[in-house]
Amino acid sequence: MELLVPLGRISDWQIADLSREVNCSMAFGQDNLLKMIDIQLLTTPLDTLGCISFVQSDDSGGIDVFIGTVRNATKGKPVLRLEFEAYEPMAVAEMRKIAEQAIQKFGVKRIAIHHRSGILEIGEAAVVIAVSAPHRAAAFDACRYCIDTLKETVPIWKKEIFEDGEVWVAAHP
Amino acid sequence: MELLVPLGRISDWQIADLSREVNCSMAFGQDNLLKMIDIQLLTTPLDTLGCISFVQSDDSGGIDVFIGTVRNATKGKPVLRLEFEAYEPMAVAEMRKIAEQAIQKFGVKRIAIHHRSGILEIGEAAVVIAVSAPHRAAAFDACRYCIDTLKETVPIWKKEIFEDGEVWVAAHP
Amino acid sequence: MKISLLSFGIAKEITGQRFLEVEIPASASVKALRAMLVERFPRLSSLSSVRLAVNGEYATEDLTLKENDEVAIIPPVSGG
Amino acid sequence: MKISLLSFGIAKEITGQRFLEVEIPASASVKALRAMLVERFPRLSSLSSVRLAVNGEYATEDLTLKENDEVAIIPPVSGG
Repeated sequence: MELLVPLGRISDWQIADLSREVNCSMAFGQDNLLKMIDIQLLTTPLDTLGCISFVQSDDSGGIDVFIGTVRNATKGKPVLRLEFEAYEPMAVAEMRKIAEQAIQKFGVKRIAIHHRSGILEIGEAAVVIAVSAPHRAAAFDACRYCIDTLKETVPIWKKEIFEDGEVWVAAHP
Repeated sequence: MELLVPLGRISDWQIADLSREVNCSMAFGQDNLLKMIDIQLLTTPLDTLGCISFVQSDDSGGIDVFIGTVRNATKGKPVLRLEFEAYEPMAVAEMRKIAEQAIQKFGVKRIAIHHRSGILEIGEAAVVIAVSAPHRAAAFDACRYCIDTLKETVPIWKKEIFEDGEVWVAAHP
Repeated sequence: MKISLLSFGIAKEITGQRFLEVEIPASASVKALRAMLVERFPRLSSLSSVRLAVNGEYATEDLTLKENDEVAIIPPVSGG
Repeated sequence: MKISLLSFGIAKEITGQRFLEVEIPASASVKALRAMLVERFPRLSSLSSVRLAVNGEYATEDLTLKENDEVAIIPPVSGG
């Protein structure tokens, strides 16, 4: 088994600049092939109304929107700000998968998922998910599915900055 | 039993102008006593971002927003526009009750419920409900509770205007 | 005694008026008023439901009405 | 053979670099790479979970790696 490969083989670490590769898809924008889905990973403040406008359609009767905002405390300890890091191309691809699954599972019309990266202040929106559907139950279910799944599968990491240190959220048991 | 009261006693119908009484509370605005709740019944387009801003607070981590929009068809039949009629003071009072119940049941922080009255075109928002909570599950549950209950108890009536007539929604079995 | 009667939506089309002043027997119950209304406006029976609100609150059938009460005929609501 | 290794969040702090080029045996599996990584960076074992993604997709343990694959160390995600 390769498990026994000598450690020396993996010791030849080199540093390289990957910023080119991982930053190229910071903003995918509207998908031309699939007008039902708008996925964006942005370093600028999220446009909630833009997400709502994207999903609104005359054959939809209900829109559900989830906005995840930066809270001022975690377990009673004051948080100064958050920092989000993303594996950008994979994060965008995983968000797109979630939107496609939601459309298939719940029969919803359109979905916008916008996520921030970089430094966020208290109260700012980290994520906006908007879903439109002919009837409201599907919109609620799909929106909840999107945020629940996003928090499990999308490669984005949140560091909480406290007065006395920093913690990567959920990293340790 | 009063059931047997002669019909003649109820025949003395008179017409009066009640517009003063029923229109005085068209816009209640922010409640000074209870800063957690904002209920409004409006003849002007609803301000979704205003609802979101009202509920946002630095100790909330999640906001759920439901927007009910006017669909262009009902059971395949094209709808030209909608007309909403409300028993205004009672509608506002019932929406406030729903918000108070939601705060009590789900421990959410703030709730805004804005409802339109009058004539609405296709695509316009008839209702916006925004709910903030420390965690997202409560925000989703409370928002859904609000719209589900609103549709059962709040004295507002919707008339669908078709090419060939008008129908009060849900009036008949 | 005199009460105010408000009609909304389809109920307004059935009674013909949003607002009416009505003379009913003193101490009539909501149930009694409902019976009178249905007899006077038989088309109310065709609705999926008719609730009555007194002074802005949904009323139970056994509530006793008072002079100048504002009673609203609430056909099936359809807001949202 | 050579692969690219990306580290994010707490994993970047453990490996010391966001990007590394790594020489591993030809046809090594994801499982084998994981074992090598844990041995080289024991603190990875302290994390709640470590998933490996190959070329932008979560990989199963039995996947065979190829020359120039981009492997990402995915510690517990915390977006949203």
